Amino acid sequence: MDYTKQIQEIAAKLFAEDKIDAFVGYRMTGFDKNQVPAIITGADDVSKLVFNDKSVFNLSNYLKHEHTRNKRVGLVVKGCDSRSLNLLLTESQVKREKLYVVGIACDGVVDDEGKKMQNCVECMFPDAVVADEMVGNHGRSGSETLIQTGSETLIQTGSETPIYKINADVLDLGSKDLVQRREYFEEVFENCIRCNACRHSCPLCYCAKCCIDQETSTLYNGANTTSSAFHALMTWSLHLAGRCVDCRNCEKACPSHLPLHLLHKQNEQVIYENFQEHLAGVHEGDRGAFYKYSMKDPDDFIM
Amino acid sequence: METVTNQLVSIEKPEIVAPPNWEPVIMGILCNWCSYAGSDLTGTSRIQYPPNIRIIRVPCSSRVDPWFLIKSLQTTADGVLVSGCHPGDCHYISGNYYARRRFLVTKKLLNFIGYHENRIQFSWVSAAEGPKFAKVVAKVTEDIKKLGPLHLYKKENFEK
Amino acid sequence: MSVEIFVTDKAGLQKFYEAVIAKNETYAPVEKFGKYDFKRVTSLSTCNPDSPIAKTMSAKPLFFPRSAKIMKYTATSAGTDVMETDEDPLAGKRVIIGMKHCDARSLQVLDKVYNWDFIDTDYQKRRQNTIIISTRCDKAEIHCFCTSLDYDVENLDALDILIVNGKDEKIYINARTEKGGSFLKEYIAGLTSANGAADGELKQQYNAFAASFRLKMNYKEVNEKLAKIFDTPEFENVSANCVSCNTCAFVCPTCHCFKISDEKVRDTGVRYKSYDSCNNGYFTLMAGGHNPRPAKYRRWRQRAMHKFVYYKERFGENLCVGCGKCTTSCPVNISIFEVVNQVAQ
Amino acid sequence: MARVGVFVCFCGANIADYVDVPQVVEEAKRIRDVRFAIDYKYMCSDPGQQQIRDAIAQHRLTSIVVAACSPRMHEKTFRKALSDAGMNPYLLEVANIREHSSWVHQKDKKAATEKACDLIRMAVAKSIANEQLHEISVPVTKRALVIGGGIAGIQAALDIADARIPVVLVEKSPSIGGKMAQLDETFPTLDCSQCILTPKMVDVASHPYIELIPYAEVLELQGFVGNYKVKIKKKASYVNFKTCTGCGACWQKCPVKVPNEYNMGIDKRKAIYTPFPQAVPNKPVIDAEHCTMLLKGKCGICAKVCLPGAIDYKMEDEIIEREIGAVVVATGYDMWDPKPYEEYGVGRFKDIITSLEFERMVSANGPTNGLPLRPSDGKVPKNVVFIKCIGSRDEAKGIEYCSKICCMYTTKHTILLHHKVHDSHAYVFYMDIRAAGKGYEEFVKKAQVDTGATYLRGRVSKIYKKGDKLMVRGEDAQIGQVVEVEADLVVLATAVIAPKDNPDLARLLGISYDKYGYLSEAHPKLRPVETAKAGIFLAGCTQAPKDIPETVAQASACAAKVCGLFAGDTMKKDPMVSTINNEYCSGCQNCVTVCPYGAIVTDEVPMGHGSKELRTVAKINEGVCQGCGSCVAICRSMAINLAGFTDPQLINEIVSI
Repeated sequence: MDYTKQIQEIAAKLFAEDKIDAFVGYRMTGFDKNQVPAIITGADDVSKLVFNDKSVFNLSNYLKHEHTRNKRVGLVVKGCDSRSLNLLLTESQVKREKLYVVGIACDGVVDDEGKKMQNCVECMFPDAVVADEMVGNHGRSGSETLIQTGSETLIQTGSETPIYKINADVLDLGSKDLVQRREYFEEVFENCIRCNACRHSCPLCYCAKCCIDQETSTLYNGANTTSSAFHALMTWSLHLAGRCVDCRNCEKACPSHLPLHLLHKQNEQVIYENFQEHLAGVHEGDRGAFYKYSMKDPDDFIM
Repeated sequence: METVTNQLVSIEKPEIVAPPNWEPVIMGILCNWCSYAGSDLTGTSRIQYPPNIRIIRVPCSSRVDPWFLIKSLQTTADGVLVSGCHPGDCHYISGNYYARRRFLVTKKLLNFIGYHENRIQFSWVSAAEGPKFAKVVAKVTEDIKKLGPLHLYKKENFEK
Repeated sequence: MSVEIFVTDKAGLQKFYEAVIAKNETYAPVEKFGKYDFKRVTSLSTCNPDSPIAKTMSAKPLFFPRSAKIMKYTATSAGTDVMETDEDPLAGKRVIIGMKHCDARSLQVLDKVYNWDFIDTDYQKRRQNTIIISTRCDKAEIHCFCTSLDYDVENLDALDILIVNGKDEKIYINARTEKGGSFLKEYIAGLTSANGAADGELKQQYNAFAASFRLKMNYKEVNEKLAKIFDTPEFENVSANCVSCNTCAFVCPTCHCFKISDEKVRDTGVRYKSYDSCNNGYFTLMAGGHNPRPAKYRRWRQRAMHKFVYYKERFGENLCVGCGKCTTSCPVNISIFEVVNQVAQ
Repeated sequence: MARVGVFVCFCGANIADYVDVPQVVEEAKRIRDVRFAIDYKYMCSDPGQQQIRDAIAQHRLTSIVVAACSPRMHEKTFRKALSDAGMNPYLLEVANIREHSSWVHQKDKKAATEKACDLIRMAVAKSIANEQLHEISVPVTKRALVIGGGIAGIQAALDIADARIPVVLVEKSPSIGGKMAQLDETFPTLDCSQCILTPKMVDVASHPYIELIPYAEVLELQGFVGNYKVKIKKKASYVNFKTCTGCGACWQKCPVKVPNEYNMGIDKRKAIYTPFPQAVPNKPVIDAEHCTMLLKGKCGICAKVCLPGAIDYKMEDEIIEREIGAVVVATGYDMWDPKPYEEYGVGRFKDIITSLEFERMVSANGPTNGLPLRPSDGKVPKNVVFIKCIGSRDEAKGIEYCSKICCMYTTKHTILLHHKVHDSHAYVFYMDIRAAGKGYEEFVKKAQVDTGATYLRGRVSKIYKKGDKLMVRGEDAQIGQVVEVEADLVVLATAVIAPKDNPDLARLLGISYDKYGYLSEAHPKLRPVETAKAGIFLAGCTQAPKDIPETVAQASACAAKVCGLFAGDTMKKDPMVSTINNEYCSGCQNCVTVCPYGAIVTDEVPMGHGSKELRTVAKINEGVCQGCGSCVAICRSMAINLAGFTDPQLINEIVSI
């Protein structure tokens, strides 16, 4: 998967037609084979842009920064990124008319060791679900190049129906008994250093001031204890329940390499199985599982 | 569809040996219109139940943010009980439906990370169900007594 | 200055470590989730003294904990009682093994601020009671630039005992301070003295190490130029990528900003002192709502300036030891090295 | 620093026998913020309240905790005591140590005492975070909207208007009158329905305080109690009502014939029509679905014959807006379609009709001039079988509930049949006879004697054709045998169901409805005419099946509620409503989605201090907010709080035991 050329062409075209003020993509780090996000503000820098299976970071995160606010922005999104973008649109955080979305028909990205990321292995929506323009061959079906214009919502063009797979780690840990799970998570919370990098790197954490940082609120847990880490991560994961799109920005940012996806995937699975197969950000206008309800929701856990 | 339900395995064993004469503290969060009225009815009917529950009144079960439960478990409580109106009875039309979703996810998540499922319990108790409220409290108290004191992620140095 | 040097082999070093761990309260890098953090160890098998820099948290929390209890109090109608806080768990006699040069150096830098107008006695005590055993790196890692900064890496005296890998699987154990020398005396059984004879080999090892650096800079030039260009728009460019995640400050061995918070349950409260970061959007938010550094670039400027200008002016040291931990941990790979150089150009 | 006063009640022996009250007071005194604690025999008595009032002045208390019975009992009493002492009444917290402690732990005094202490500790902690709140005063637009012009709507409109309050009455069909206008006579007195209804219809049309908007629908309701804004779509009638004299020349000459809804399709009306002769307003409308002029542009006869020139083929739907303060919903009911009863041959046999069709036939102004006739051959039937509970009490095919009126109207039908066809015989298949009501049982008994009708208790299993007769086979449960009746005509007493538009209407009004589509009252017993949304009331069958007297009573009750609501210039409202902290609000609008009352709207505020750039935040409409707190719990940035149940208050409670 290497769409460097296409991305550069699109960015150049957009700058030439004066459709955007900034283009958010990826560039090489300059010292290794990894990439970093790049915010390009002029046609001169277009040649820096790259896109291949090292383009990991979810760029919709940058829509909440002052560099992109109130500007016309071109944005590269993979399948998962587009779902978080969808949620940002639904939650009125960005204006669709200010965005030019370059959707990728993604074949999956790789981690630092070159191994395909696990969320990509389990991915249900590799193609961007929101795009003004699609780039790439669909990896699995091998169908023709998907190029569609207009602000249409494109849903899964591959021939297969996406199948929901329970995350292997969640399944593995879930099959262990309570004491083992407790011991495992005690280590997770013990190793959390409360830097909040997970939150800041999450594209969906855009609150003016995060609830766990509101000193005036009694929810505040400023200390870096296991207890406060537990509290912060629980609150955080419940705020993302039914919204998390599994882009793993948080895990990439965590300096302690904590398996944060376990919390999100556990919630996602409970929500998928119980609430009419809800998946975050697939449809525009869908706010997440906690902002709607059904009469058919399970009741058997309530006395 | 290929889904294998992730069955969380729970083992009934005390987390820690309870000190003699130990009594659990249970945080009860009740909605004003059904469950709180139901608990009042339990009182006016003089139905006896274990004295371990401490009741907080909220307008509706939808007012209950999951972090109330987290904060309770983290500080003073050995278990929590949230109770609201039966589906369809909500004084505020739809509050308990929203709450029900949050409760399920919260309960499963806390269970996943190591809390016994019986530490977080929910019930629907109507204003007429005084006897039911007493039964619910008795059951929750019994369940939590079996589990013993909660030590997981407690804030340090807050011995009562 | 003690210059005792002993020579041994791999097995000998293992025995030395084991003996140290057995006799002392010892801290060493312990792996969890692929990352090493300094933890109390009771056997060599649970830790790895040769953990790579990039995958290891700094040892700073052993001196400046991520969260320290300042005090505990109870409040009743009779009044508020401040209780003696529990004994400082880090104040005892202890040994740290597996700490790298850069990490050790950071303590020297931090000493300045902790011995400044207010003497932090807790920190002092922890410093005094600690023996640092450090292994010199054989090869620089991708983000390392310690040799480019204002300290003598080769003859660093921030560590008490230096371990160097010599030729032919020989391992040199070198006491660098008197404290280290007297500590080492208890463990010399089984070690061979190599005073004088090893100097050449040590030098050679250092030269090979120094030659392996990808990053090199002239810190003096950076210091001077940065001091003059407070208003440069370049800060906006270099900080564009930043997601303000604070990781850099939390893993940095020299960052030392903190916040105070209270947690109260029932009548009892505890006051904590915990890490904070200047990259945090509300780090400078005032009670009235004004925030002098609302924009990302201003916070980045503060970070860079504090590390290479303000601290230098006040204490004569750069507040950076060139370990590259921030760059490794950064989710978008922003490098403080690149930032200061790019701005200074 | 807070200065809390704690007042512990003995409640005679109710608390004191099971809780060690003096010890509780000592414990309360130990709490940091408690400056004063005392016990008393009856805190709610006047001397008890006097103690609170005195202590407030003497100890400069900043909040009060009363440990006594349930706050549902005496919270208001103690709030008033605070008010009287010049203190904000919302600085009170009640610790419920009677219902939650002394009464339920009577065998364990120690545990009950401990629990009482904890409950007081929680209340003290909560009260520290209490804020001064003030009753919300909302201005009122004194005009009511009545939706539906059946007997319920008519009665409500007249009663409200008689109190000199303007009413807007919206009716979807061209005339008011509703189902009652289709009835011949009414049980149990057999008054002529038209005779008692039409004068009221005329009153509506001529009442100076009623604005009648027929042939119209409610499109949108915005705002909150006392301050609603309604959008009404007035459907194009293609007849200018102002110039039309109602002479009827147009519909006499109109060549297009359409099944007549008023007569259940038994006869035909024209494409331009008045639904029935006594219609109010008595002005014709053009049925756009059938008028050839409107469909194909050919004809135009009505315009030619209309002397005042009232016909306007170019008329368009009109949107009318009105400001109103309260709404009465009276959309009535529909009759259930018995099609699922295939074994009866419904749809195959012409001589099976529904009760409303029978009603129209026997009606003096009906299509058959008051005589029941077999639809198949137009003959007068001799043997008529009435089958009750068609659709009602039938979980398999229809609905579970009892339609309430079928027993009575079927009885009435047997009488009407007997009156019209003297030599006829009525057979009634029934499950039970439910005749609870003034004079109802007597009516049924008398009818059975007078008409000689045969009552057969049991369900009909099958109807089949034999010659030109229908054979009705059913079980007579009383003799335990299968019986067969040879019938000329079969009348099905079909169930009453909710209008199919009710869910849509409920959604646009923001009220709830049950699984059958009936609109839900706020409380089934104590608030049967209110809905959960303040200022919206229910009258008649839109809430549940009921007969005319009940409907009229409920309509008058609605009128009383509306008049009560409009009694002052402003309304007082509980201040327990949500508030938004703009600083923290990120404008995601999830709260707007979950609010069941539509009480949250969006607002634009400056980006930062003095900034010209705007950002969107949520804004609570205090008048609409009912204080459920749904928005508070889903707000991730904790920008919303619910006065009286704020996060600090509740968390203080949680961490204080």
